[in-house]
Amino acid sequence: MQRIGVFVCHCGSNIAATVDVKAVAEAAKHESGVVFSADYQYMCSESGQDLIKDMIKEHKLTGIVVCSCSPRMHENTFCKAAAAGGLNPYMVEIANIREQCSWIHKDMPSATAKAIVLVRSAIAKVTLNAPLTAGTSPVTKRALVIGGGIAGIQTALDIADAGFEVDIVEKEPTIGGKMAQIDKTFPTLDCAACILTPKMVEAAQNDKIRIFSYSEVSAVKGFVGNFTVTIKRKARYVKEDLCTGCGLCTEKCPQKKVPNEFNLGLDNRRAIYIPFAQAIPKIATIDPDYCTMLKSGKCGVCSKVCSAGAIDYQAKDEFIDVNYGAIVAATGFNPIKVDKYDEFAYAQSPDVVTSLEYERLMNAAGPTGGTLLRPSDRTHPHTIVFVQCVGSRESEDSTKCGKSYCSKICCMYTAKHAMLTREKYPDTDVYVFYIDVRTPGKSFDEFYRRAVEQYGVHYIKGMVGKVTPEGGKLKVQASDLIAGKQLHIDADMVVLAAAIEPDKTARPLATLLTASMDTNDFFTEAHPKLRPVESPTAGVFLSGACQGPKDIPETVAQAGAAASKVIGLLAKDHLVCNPCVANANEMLCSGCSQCEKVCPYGAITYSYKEFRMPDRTTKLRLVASVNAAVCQGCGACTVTCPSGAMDLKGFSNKQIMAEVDAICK
Amino acid sequence: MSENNICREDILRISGVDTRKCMRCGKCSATCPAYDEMEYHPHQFVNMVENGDIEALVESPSLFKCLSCFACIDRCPRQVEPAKLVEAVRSACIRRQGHNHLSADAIPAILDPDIPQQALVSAFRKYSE
Amino acid sequence: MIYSYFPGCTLKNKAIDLDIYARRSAELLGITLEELPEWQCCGGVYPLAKDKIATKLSSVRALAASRDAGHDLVTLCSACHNVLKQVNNDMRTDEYIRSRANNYMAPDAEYNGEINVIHYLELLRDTVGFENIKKKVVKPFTGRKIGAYYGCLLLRPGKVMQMDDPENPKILEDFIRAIGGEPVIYAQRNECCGGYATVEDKAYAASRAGKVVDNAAACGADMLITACPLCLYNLNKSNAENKLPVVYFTELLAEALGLKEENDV
Amino acid sequence: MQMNDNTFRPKIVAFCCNWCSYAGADLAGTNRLNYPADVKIIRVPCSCRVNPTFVLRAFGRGADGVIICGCHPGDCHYTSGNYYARRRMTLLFSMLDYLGIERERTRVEWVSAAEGAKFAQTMNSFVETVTKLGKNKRLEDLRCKK
Repeated sequence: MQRIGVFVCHCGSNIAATVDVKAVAEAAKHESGVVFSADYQYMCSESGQDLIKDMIKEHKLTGIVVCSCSPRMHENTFCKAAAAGGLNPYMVEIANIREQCSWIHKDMPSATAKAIVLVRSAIAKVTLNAPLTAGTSPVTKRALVIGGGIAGIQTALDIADAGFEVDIVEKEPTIGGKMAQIDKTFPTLDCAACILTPKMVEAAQNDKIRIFSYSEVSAVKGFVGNFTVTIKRKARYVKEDLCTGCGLCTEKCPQKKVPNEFNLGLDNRRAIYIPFAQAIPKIATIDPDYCTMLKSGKCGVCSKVCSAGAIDYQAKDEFIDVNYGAIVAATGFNPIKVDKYDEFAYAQSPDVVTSLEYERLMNAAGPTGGTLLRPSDRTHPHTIVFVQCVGSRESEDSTKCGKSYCSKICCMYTAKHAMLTREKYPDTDVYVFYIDVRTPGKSFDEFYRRAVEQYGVHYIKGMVGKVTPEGGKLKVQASDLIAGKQLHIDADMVVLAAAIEPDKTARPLATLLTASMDTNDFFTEAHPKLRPVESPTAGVFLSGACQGPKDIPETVAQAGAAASKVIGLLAKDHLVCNPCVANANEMLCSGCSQCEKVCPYGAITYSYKEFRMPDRTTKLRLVASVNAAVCQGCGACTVTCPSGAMDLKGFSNKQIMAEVDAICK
Repeated sequence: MSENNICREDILRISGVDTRKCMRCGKCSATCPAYDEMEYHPHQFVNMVENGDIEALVESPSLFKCLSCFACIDRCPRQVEPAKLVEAVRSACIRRQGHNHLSADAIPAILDPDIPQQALVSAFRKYSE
Repeated sequence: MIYSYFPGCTLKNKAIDLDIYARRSAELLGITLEELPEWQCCGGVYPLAKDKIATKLSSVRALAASRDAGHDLVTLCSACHNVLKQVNNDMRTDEYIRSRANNYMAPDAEYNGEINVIHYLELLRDTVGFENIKKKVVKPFTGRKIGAYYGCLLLRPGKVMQMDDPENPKILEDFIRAIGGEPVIYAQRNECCGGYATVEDKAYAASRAGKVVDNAAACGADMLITACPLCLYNLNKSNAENKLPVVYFTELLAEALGLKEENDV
Repeated sequence: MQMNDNTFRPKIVAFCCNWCSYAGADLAGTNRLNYPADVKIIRVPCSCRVNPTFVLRAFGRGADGVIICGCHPGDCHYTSGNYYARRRMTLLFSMLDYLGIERERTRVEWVSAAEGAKFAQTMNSFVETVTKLGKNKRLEDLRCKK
């Protein structure tokens, strides 16, 4: 006979304000098997946990039910307390009377009635719990970082620094990401390349780090500690081990009209190219969409000029399988396409640019060599209008499918652009149209005020409504809400602060990783406050803007945090497995092998076993057995099994039936 | 509807607009082609209706300057649809006895030989009840 | 292909060109337009107030008649198109308006937005195809720089009209290319011409239309096309020295197809 | 504790996947999004853990509606469990329909961990539908009656 103890938490007033906790504890007393029931202010506090330990001993409890917050919050806490009290930690059930009761109901009688039902159901379940012992599985001591921007690079460096091997998979021919395209960084105005490229070199030279550039993750199998990842190494038509990065091919290639994505199409590159001077690895790549040799078999110039013999037109995509213990997603962001916002005439005039394009126009390595020139006629612009919040902060039902969130970085980089423009070209009038200026961050607001007070940038509260290219000018029609006027400005350039969104590769990657995403395709963290760099999927971690809009310092901080979580995982030799796994009752198993087919992990195998029959003969029968180290406990097999031989520990058929019965009583 | 009590709720009901969705960016007024003709501008319509300041709007000639070109409706980042508020206040105004803005008697004076029928029909729909 | 056709008040009168050339061209392109019997004026403007049902009824009648005839409904005038398409959308999506309108009408069969409202331009693009029109052109407008003037009603509200991207449309530009001309893109092409305000305040409307004409001229257009009689009127009024001729797109279509005769107009 | 008025309140059993909709329900709670107290949630590791017999048992014991919530297609924590659930429940529901349990009393919904609002909305609409249908008597196990 089970001896159950029930503990009802007040959670301050979080539960006690809407649920009559005393009544719940009283009702629990009358359930069969319950020998102790009490309410307490904070069960998760040290004294609350002590209460559990003491009562287990005092009442010789065989199982406990804690009525508190969600098990996703404190199940672990209470299991540990139970274990410290000498009970098997799996003899604990949680009745979720906070998130799923007190917080959603306003009326005390009905909330209390529901809480009682939830407690009854938990008691019914715990009565059928069996002590479980968790097995262990070994940890592969290598980590994978997906994405080679500043987030991925920093995470990889920190993991390598702790002595673990780490691979970076980057889809572009070089690592560096968005930061490599940025000119200066706020609020210190130091040169982005000057602080990024040493890190890129460090990553390349670190013997613990392997960089798979121009590669993608194409399949992920396994689970925490034991992932097997298939990496697709896209054919770059240049042998990585032979190319010296001399760049001669990129000068001789006759195909000159390829939009240069590194400069966002503001200039052209060749069909064989190295994205930028400090690229890592510094290896040429042939763009198969433009190479005439690959398309029509005529040309071969690059092969002729390459003294290293590195060109290989026959190259094919390669797939390699690598084992990892942990995976970090660092897929970053992109500015949205602004073609739905053509009231700003982006498609109509080359002088309307996005902020990232403006960044390239200001950069010494950019298409204009660092001189700010209008893309249309390469003249110096005298009036520049910056438009904030293009595609950010829109309502869910907005006609332009904009983003409902604030993109966070635009206010600061616009202040930076405005300031740098005024500093370099004091004869330029700079207008910034804003809805709010959002500058939370160290030295951020001071930076913005400097733009206004020291550099004389015109900040105008209002929005631009229409941009009309006419006679070489951009006629900007905007509202000045403070002056109560509609303004008409003849501008030479308009710069749009486009909203940022997660990279398009993030969604399919999340599916491969079975990591969850929010409705905006940002990765979801395990807990928004307390576990911000972990995905709810064990062994998958998050770094940088793939989790939400972030500036560089925040990205680097999160990258380090993700690395420390990975290190904590890889430092273990073994991981405790989830003991809630499937097991087959061999006496019932008919050997039909249905379960083997539905198991997503290949955890079920079939073998012949000898059974003693009632007539004292022995018989060889095919029966299923579950590899507990591989089973993840989804339960697909339990439902598939036609003879009811398969069951799931911790979520057994009987337990769930008991919960159903208790609820429907 | 009696003379003096057009209230905020009437306007919200007639227009179907939720003024609380407005984030006060002013894009409606920035994009409005009738801005210079108006005493109260689209973003002020939203704010004044929100604050229940209806009477000033009802008295304002701005009501008859809106061209119903849907620019503010399409470009509002928050789907507030200010033009619907203008129309609601205008309707509430001309529905009051004797408040038609355009009467048939006035037509011969403004007629010119090229004016399309469509213009007259539209103006009557907008300016009178 | 047979379609019901709603010409609207102005096309029977001041904008007879818009109508005649459209019918003539449609015939050549294998489209039969059957004018709805006893159609009533659409009202010119879509009633934005939620509680206005009566002013939508003439549109609902036209839609129901088209449904009874078994055809989708083609319109030509931008204003009629805007009103009919928005009312049709109400009848599809707004339970309140649908039940109220059906109660007023008490027709044999309720109307629930069964048919589609199609603009003549959509017909050219989606049914005939601009490529096919190109093949039938006998007098191309080679070298002519033509500015497409959309105005507001053809494109907005974009959520309902769904004819083209309201900020960056291309249906009229594609049309211009199909008849051999060179489209001129200018920013004011989707801004208001001044609309019905001209009835009350000529100067106000003229200043609006003036901005459109100036912008188009500055961008190099030597002619403007439109689908709306009121736009045509306003643009012409503000354009006294007639620096930019403004014509209906159907006139150019007919001319390109060789259907315009000397004694027309 | 009984409610004072005698208006019909349905008994709703919700099976929620631990990885998505259970977390979605928690999020609904965190955001204080209301839904009726008639919904009682049973946590399962995956929607594919829900055996059709659990649903039958619930109806047998007097439940008025059963809803199963899993991860969105393609997002299953165990890769494919939600597809199994979808197929099994499609079959089961048509059988229940045949037995006279109205289709509206059963539902499979996809609610992610980020969709607290969707969870609350789903539960509100489900409870409303089931309340309209009234008490379910068709499968009740009379032996369980007092």
